[in-house]
Amino acid sequence: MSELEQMYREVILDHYKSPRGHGLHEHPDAQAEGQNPLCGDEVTITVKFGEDGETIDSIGFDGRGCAISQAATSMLTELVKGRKAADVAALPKEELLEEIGIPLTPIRLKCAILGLGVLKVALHKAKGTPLPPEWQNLGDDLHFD
Amino acid sequence: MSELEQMYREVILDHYKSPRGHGLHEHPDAQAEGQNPLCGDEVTITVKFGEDGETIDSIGFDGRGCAISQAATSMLTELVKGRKAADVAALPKEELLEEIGIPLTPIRLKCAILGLGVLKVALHKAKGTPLPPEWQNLGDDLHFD
Amino acid sequence: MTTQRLDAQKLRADFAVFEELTNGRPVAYLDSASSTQKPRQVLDAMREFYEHSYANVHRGVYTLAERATAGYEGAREKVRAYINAPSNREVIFTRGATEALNLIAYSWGLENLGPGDVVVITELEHHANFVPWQFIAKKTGAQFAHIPIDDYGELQLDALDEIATRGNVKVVANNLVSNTLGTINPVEKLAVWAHEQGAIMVVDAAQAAPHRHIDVQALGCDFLAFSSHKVCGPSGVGALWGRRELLEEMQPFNLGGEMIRSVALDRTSWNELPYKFEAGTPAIAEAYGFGVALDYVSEIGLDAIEAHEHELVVTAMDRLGEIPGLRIFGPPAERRTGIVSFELEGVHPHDVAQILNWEGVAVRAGHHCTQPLMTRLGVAATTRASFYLYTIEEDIDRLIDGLLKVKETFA
Amino acid sequence: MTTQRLDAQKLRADFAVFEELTNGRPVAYLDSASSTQKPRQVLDAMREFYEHSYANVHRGVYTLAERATAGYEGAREKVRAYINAPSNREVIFTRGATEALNLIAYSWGLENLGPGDVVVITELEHHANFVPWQFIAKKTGAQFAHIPIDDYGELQLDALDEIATRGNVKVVANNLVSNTLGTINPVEKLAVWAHEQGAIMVVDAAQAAPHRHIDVQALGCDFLAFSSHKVCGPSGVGALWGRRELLEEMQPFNLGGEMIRSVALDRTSWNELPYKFEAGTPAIAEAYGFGVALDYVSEIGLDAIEAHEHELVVTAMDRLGEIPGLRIFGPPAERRTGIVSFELEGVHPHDVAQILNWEGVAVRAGHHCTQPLMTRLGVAATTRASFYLYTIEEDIDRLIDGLLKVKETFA
Ligand SMILES: Cc1ncc(COP(=O)(O)O)c(C=O)c1O
Ligand SMILES: Cc1ncc(COP(=O)(O)O)c(C=O)c1O
Repeated sequence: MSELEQMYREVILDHYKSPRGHGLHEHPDAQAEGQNPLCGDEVTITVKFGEDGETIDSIGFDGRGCAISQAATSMLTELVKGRKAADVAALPKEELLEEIGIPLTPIRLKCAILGLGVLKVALHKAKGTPLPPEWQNLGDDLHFD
Repeated sequence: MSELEQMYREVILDHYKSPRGHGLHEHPDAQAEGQNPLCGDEVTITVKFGEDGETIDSIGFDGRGCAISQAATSMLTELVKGRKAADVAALPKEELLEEIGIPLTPIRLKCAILGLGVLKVALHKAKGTPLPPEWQNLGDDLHFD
Repeated sequence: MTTQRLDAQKLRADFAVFEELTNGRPVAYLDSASSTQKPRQVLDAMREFYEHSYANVHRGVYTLAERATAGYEGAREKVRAYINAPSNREVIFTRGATEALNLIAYSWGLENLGPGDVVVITELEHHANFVPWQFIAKKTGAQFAHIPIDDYGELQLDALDEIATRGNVKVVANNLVSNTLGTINPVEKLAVWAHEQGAIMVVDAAQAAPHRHIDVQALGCDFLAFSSHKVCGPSGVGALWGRRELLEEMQPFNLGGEMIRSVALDRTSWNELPYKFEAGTPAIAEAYGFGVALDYVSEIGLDAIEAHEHELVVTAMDRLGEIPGLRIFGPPAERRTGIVSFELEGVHPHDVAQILNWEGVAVRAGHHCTQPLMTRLGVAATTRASFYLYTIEEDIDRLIDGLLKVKETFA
Repeated sequence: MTTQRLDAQKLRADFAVFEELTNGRPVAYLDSASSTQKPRQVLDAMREFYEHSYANVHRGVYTLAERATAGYEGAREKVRAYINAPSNREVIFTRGATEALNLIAYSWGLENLGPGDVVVITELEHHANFVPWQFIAKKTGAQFAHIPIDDYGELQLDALDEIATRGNVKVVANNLVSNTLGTINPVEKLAVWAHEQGAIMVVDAAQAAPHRHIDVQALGCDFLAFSSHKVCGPSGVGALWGRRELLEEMQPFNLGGEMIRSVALDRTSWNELPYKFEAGTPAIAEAYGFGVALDYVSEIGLDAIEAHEHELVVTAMDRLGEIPGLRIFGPPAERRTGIVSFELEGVHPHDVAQILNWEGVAVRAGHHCTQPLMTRLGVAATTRASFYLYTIEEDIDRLIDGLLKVKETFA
């Protein structure tokens, strides 16, 4: 087994098989969903804030898709819990990618950061935090009618 | 001066500078016009039939364009005078090209046979002679409204 | 029709991509349904063309322009012959199958469809033959109906009677071969039915033309589209064939240079076929290369290609079927081309493809631009292996070994 | 900005076409405004790409697909940089300038134009920026107005006030450089005026981008289109740049794979920019080659190219002006690029071009897809000589000698 496969197994599959933060809140303070049109990965995220209305007290997700997208979202929930909405809105994707640890090609990168994008959209909708253009279309429906 | 240039000068330019059959009939029995969209060459042809209503008694043309298109139409008028409409409708373009004599590339070929096409359209409209598909659009206006 | 066998191992020498070794092995390229590799013959010819016959087409009277025009128009004749079209005036160069299908949908559809009309597609269309019709149907108020498939991915033609009751069926659009399942569809039957309804029959042959003999007259269709890049030719070009009477009546799609007879401030008239539909500078050298590619596959022989792929797909389906937890979608090998889509229980296709890539095996994972079919199959995506004239049995061995590794990793 | 001089003689070594000799001489290729020749650098890179980085883009997770995607998206970034666009999401690959302009006319025009609106083009537009607008204006009931030119072929901007009284000006479309006259048009001014009217400014840069620095932000326009084949790149590809807010609001043009977010039988949603506008398999290797071509000309330097062409056009105009009976159309050399259109009294341009070809001189004869301009000039066609980075003074000598032969023949 190559080193890559080893890492894949240990890091990604652990989160994939036992996702942290799995399950959605019934009455969330913030919520969004998104998908990666390239592969059909889907992620929905719900957030509850603490008493200050700013700190992420609890975060849950549901989704389906490849191990990378689901594992990365699981890692994300660990990464952001206890942080302030504004900080998470500004969180560079590199921080998440470092957690994931394995090298990702541009195409699989989209899987990896899907959850992060969905979370940024949720915070933007609930708190008006800034949303960089690259996330703006997530979950939009650009219909022709 | 190359051989080609020599021929060009002698055959084409003679007809170009002193076109036979130049001028249109006022009350023609058959008439059509056409153009070559590639270069803007234009030819109008009018025909008067003899007493049998079939034989080309007199043929005139007017046009503007390159030496080849105008000279070839001039040659054409000599070629078809006294022939029957049905025969001219079936006249292979090779017969005209032989008259012209110089080798023509596909693009200039279109110039050379413009007059022939217009004549075939004129006969078709007046006499219902068959019109091969390659001539069918000559002079049509395919408008978008 | 000679059915000589094809020597894939020998043909591979034409494809430089197989010279590159990773861990001592060339890529096991199993994604030809998505796009094919290019033989030297095509690349050499295009290079030569670019170096000694290149200029803009149609317009120039000088030697380079004549050569370019002869090369470009020669390719048109090759396409005509390849699909046995009656006339090369009916052959239009487009960017590919997608643009060809859009051309029909816009130019024919916008003028001829309205409320009360029905556009019929199938549940296993590629988005290229689905979304344009869905869009134009909405724009014109026509209904959008689909022919459902059975559990083998085959069209349920008994649905046609009911569909005919919904209104005036004006368009029937179907792919001759499904890019996801490999299903060979009964286009001839559909064409007969379409014509009984007074409808046009549109055939998406993107996935068929590279692999089987195509005869537009035998199919009895009205339009047929395919792409160069799936038949060993360059990207950026493809062809639409249409029946002359229909093309003559249609409005052009793109507008600009070359498709014009005359332009004035107040009125414009169109050039003759096929130029009316080829606005602007076309993909000149690419059309030329497309023609060379058609020569290349024709010389190998489409019967030989079909037989070779059939052998491969039989082997692949047998061996895949032995892997526990692996489910193959679509019809039995006899009723499909060299395409196999499958799912591996508990592993997302993207993860399958990623791990296979580490083994040098290139397969495609995703919805293959057939989301309605995915919905019907109840999956978000599949893993797909597809074959062509350069595929060898060893590629399948490596696919199977790779899948066993995937299972091991996810165990 | 280094204005080093350009050594055309040296650069010619990059172009194989000049190795072919007829009667001891290479072609005097004076039709670069129609299409340019291709340097080895571009052809080599494309070959390498086809051999070792080719697969369909975006969709695959395997190595070849990654390389192909990186090459294709890398080219998008090169186009962005070349025209100084704010974001590469605003860069859409098309077949060429013509398709880019059609995309705007259809996608923006069909939705945003109606009776009472005015579409403004100019009397010296190429058909590609004329006919689509004429067509869409008719379809939507909008008025179609044109800015007239003066006897030098320069836009008469004092006509704008009157045009503004005709209705709501919604579109102003103009080429930055005229392909027939070489006129450099005041696009910045038109953009300001267009925006005052609440209109969008569409720039056809097909004839400008290969020869001058382009900065979409400095031009202040909303859309800009150009073609690869006129800038040393392959045929079959080009680019549209558009302002993000506009592109976001627009409907797609072609529909099919890759431009889709999700498809269901009853509804479909679009992918994000730029993919929303790139339906189907794009011209993958050609886009890559386009990027390499932009590198090639950028490395030579657009200032050097502009200076070189200016020298040539000054020489050409001086020498042509000495031929009796020869009339040059358009502005003085200072206000044009390396393009000269002329007529030779009593000789049709096709005959001029034919005889020049016998001397190995390649010029273009015709209406250059600018029939309204021909009408304005009172001619059916002109002869046009146009220059590029590989044009040398000797080419002009040969043009002049050839024209003297033409005169002699027709004397
Ligand atoms: C069945 C089918 N139709 C249409 C297409 C679209 O072809 P292209 O992307 O070359 O336009 C494809 C290929 O992706 C296909 O497989
Ligand atoms: C000014 C101008 N606009 C548009 C075009 C059309 O470009 P293409 O034919 O590459 O689409 C051309 C070239 O022919 C041109 O010169």
